[in-house]
Amino acid sequence: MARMMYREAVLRTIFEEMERDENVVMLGEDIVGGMGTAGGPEAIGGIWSTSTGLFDKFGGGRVIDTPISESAIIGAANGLALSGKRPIAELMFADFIGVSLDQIWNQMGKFRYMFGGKSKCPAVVRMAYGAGFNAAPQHSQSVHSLLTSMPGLKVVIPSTPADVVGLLRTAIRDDDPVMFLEHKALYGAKGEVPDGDYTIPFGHARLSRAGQDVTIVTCGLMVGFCERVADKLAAEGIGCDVIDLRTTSPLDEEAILDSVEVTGRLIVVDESVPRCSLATDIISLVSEKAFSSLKAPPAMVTPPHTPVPFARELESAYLPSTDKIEAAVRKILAWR
Amino acid sequence: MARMMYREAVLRTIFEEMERDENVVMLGEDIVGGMGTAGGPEAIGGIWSTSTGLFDKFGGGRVIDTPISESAIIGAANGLALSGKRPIAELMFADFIGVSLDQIWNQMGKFRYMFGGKSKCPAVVRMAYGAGFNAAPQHSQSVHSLLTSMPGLKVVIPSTPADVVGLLRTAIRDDDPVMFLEHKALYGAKGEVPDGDYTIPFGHARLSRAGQDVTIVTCGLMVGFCERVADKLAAEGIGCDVIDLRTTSPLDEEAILDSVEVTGRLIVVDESVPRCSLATDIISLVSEKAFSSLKAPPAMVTPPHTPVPFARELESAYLPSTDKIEAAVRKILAWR
Amino acid sequence: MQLSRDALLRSYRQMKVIREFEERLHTEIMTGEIAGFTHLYCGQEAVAVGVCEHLDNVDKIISTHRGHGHCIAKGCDVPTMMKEIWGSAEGTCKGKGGSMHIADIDQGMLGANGIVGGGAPIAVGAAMAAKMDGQGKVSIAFSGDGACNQGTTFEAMNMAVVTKVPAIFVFENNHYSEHTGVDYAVGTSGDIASRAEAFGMKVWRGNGVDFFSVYETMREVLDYVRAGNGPAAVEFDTERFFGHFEGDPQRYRGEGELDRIREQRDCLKIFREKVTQAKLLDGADLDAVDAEVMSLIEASVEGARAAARPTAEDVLTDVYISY
Amino acid sequence: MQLSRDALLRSYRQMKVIREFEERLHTEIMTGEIAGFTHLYCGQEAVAVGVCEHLDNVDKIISTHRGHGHCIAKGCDVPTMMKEIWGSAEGTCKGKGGSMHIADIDQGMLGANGIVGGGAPIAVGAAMAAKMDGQGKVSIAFSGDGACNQGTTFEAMNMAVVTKVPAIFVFENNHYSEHTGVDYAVGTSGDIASRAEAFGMKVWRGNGVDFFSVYETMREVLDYVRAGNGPAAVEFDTERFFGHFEGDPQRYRGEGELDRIREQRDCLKIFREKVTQAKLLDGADLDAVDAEVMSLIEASVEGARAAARPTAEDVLTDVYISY
Ligand SMILES: Cc1ncc(C[n+]2csc(CCOP(=O)(O)OP(=O)(O)O)c2C)c(N)n1
Ligand SMILES: Cc1ncc(C[n+]2csc(CCOP(=O)(O)OP(=O)(O)O)c2C)c(N)n1
Ligand SMILES: [Mg+2]
Ligand SMILES: [Mg+2]
Repeated sequence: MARMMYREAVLRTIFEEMERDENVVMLGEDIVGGMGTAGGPEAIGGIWSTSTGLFDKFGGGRVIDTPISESAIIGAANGLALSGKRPIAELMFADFIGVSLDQIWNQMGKFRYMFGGKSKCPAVVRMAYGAGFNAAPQHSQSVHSLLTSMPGLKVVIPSTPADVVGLLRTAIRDDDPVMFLEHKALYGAKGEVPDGDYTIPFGHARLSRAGQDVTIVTCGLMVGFCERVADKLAAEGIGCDVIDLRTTSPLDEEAILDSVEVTGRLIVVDESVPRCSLATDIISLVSEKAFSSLKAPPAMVTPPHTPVPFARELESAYLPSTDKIEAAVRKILAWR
Repeated sequence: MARMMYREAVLRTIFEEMERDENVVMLGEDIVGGMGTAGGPEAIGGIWSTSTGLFDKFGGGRVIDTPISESAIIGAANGLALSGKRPIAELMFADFIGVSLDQIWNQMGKFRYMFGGKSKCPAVVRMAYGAGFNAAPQHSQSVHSLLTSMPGLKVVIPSTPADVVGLLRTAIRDDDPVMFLEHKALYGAKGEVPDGDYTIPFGHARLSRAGQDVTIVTCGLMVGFCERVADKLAAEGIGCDVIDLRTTSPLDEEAILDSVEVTGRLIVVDESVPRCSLATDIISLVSEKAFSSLKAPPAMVTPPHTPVPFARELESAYLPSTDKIEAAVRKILAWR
Repeated sequence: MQLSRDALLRSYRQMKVIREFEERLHTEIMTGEIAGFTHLYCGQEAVAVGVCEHLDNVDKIISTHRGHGHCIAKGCDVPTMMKEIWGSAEGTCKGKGGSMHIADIDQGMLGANGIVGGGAPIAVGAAMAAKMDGQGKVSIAFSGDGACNQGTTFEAMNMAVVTKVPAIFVFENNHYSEHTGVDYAVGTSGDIASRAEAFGMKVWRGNGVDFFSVYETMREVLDYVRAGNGPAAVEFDTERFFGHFEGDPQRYRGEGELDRIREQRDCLKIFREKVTQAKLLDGADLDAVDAEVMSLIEASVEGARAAARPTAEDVLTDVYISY
Repeated sequence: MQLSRDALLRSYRQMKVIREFEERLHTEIMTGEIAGFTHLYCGQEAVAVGVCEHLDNVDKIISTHRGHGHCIAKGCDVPTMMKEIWGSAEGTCKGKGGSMHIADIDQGMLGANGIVGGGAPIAVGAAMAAKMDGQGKVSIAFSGDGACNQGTTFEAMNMAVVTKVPAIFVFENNHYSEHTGVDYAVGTSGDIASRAEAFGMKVWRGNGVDFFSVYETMREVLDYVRAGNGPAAVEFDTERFFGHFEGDPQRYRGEGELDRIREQRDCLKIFREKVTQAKLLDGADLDAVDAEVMSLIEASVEGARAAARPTAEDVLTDVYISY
């Protein structure tokens, strides 16, 4: 076990996988930093410090700094993947799926199917998502609902450094395209990371708190929020299952349904906007498949259906908070 | 009343609105057809025949044929709208939101909010959506779940020629950006269209069949499928409410909840893929807000979570069908 | 450099296979048996074959919505392609992709592509892979005169120049994107090559209805790119004999244009004339190829008609699905 | 053409306002009072002002993530901008947009924009509107040397050429996109103008740290574009005095680079030298402007600190929301 930050877990895993498999290659904007400047390559690593040192170690052939051309970045990842490489493309902000969506949605996600299963596309697209930095409407979004809605993509959202390691390793070794969402506000979070060739299979949620009264399904930054609420309520004798989905595609339906069978109460806590979202997805799943277990209407705690506002007061009012989560738990317990 | 095809309803409404308001302008690929050729402008109208004759009538200043550059098309619509015009941009296929999403999602949909309400963006983006033509994975998608999930966009899906007229007129006159989804398989459908300045407000669903036993919520091409099932079952004494949403954003929550209060049973029939979708959105809404009314688990009839396959057998197995809808109704009635 | 007799025969045969494949599809589509949107490559055969005759399996190409010619030229199996177009479970993509999505990764054919401009960025990635492997492989993006206006194509050209990878952008200028003329849609009065050149690449131009022009131009291009000089672009002036898609009334064509191009700009005729006049091959050689090709196509169609159809269960395979 | 004394004073003042606005933000940001990502325009003032001094409200501009300079030059209210950056409910965007999204449609300022390359297509639309109105209005997209590689920028240039609209693409080459050098990222060894030219536009180049170079260049450009000749592009060579965003350690800079550019490439110094040497204005005139500007900035900051904060309910306004 080693203690490290979430961002270090990203960097170390990429480093180890690049050492292990020479087909692993990385590309993105400023991931080297300093190309074509007096300071030279690595003058500044990636802006999230998740690629520092990779260029020096593996060279420009495998650590490719690109112009600002997100469609070409993801497109190039596609071409690399179809040519037997294992590209890790970085979108500096998840919001930039806007300028590259075709290569994600209509190419990457569809190759295997539309080519009749005769090709694989082992590409990882890493992206920094989420609010909390007052980065305003175009740099703060949570895009996992969008990406989960697209067939052919796997969607991974680690909430701890250990999960970064285990899930990113699985992502890099997976033969399907994987969207790997790293929350900006978690990069500095610290935690223990298992040693060795640690991997976490996709589709296996993590029960981060156990209780009998309410099932809270969540992912990413929101996991910590839910844990705090669960811990507080536990002291009062209210037990919450907190399910950290880890991957939203594939989805661990069993973990969710099993928990709701016991608790009869479901709250989904998620940072993406509510309409046609992960929250509705989980509520719909449970309503369909665990209807008889439900003792109260399922509920969600999400931002409102608006862009992410800039000002501190607005952004914090926008985001789910421990207060709102706690209120939702109390409300669902008080139902009828 | 006049009888006309869905495509004629599109063309006629654009024509009338362009006549009525000189700020209305249209742009898109091949909407004139023949630019720079021996045949000359209008040699071929738009490929869906929804813009034929507009260039001759209104000239190249207001009917702008563009290169194949979808981002620039939507971007230009944005610039026109911010400059006081009322652009109608055409994406030849809805799937091309992939190459233009940023201008839809991060620009158009966010201006009003991120500029603090001090701007408006009266742009309409028309697009041909849906399967049924064996147009394969990149030319057959239903994108309304995606678009509905994006704050700031209004999403409109007419199912009849009359609704095309009423909703498109409202869309063109609306000061917010409107995504206007026309189903390819409906272009040839005929129906009566009210005369005069006929408009339909957004957020008002249409009850196309009334019954007491099951609520079927649907939109677009699927409306006709559901009506056929409802008619068949009515003969057996099974009554279905068929709710044609018309607009998915805004959503007529009241119409849905009122119906479910009576029937206690909900089926969503939709052509978009199921994860984080319109179907989960409606099921989640009803589960949260009409929990006590529900007599059986809500259900959905959608395609599987895969790309749209090409071959005839595959595409028809993929799509919701009257058989599958009927089976879902019988199943929900037989529950418990 | 003089092409061998074998090479000449092979090249002619490839062009002829494409031609007859397309002519036959044109007829078959009218019967309604074939589903979907089909874009025929007929008229442009010299480009696909003149390019791909220089390549082997480790070189990659990526194509467009008008992909049959590139697929055949790059070695996709013709009867299996026909099955795909017929939507058979035995087709190249098991009936899931159809005409616009035929791919054969083992042959280095990274797919036809329904998104105009979708291919060029992917080709850059394949070129990055080729550069990593360091064996002189190349990657080629075929794009049309319409696709050259798509942002993705521009981004790809700049990125190829910046990363100095062995990517080749082959622009097939057939003068139309759907129903719009190239002079209208390409702001440089239809000149694609000089715009590509301004991205910092060496460019070539060739006659895209003359196999020998394409072939010799591509020899230079490939020598240059395989030698590690970075990317290049080529514009070939060519002709499409049919409509944009099957069903297109083609009212944008000039008076007599279709007759004229069939008469004067038919790459097969031009090839036949050149090789027979130069006495490299005689008419009988070519006639024999023609006959063999006709029976290949006939057999392919028969095979496609008889081939297994996909079933409902096949919808759910070849993709991860959750619910 | 000689600028009037008033025009000179106004231009100097505009540049000075931008400069002091940014210098002050740089200090304030370090205290932690201002939230979010802020990109300072300091060093590039001659471009924004040299361009916008030619425009009036009916002309449109669209900006980038580095937008304060363009906003001020185009007439946005400075105290209100400061409030926006402070996240106040009284700010230009009611605190919803912040630094990267300041807009004032009435002033023809279509917004700063957080998406690199997001602006150019929008400017083409505004230019289409200008053309429809037929009054010689123009629309200007400011883009950086990084943004010039984005597909959207290329598409916009081609579309402007094709539709022959009065769009002007102003490229501010400050040599860096974030931490990457322009020579690396722009495949034409950093030459942006010639690539734009190859799209079929007339192009100009100017010295982006000399107000007079910018102003005179833009006079020509605007004469050309307002006369209905279609779009144009201009590249200005300029300097950014601070990091990419606040907090950037700038290790990519050369030894002494920051000192050198402050010393030799400061548009305010250059302006002062030129006008005093030419005896168009004297030092005291400029000092008076400086003093007035300092108090404007001081008052703006005080106003921003004291201004009303937004409340939770404000999250739900200015957008249609369903649930
Ligand atoms: C992104 C996108 N936009 C539009 C289309 C519709 N479309 C298909 S082919 C085509 C014209 C392409 O012209 P060109 O690149 O010259 O190729 P050609 O058809 O001449 O082979 C268009 C507009 C598409 N498939 N994808
Ligand atoms: C689509 C997109 N990609 C990347 C970014 C992140 N980013 C913000 S500014 C910037 C560099 C822009 O460089 P340039 O265009 O030269 O403008 P400058 O910062 O020099 O003013 C980058 C990469 C972004 N905001 N949007
Ligand atoms: Mg063409
Ligand atoms: Mg720059």
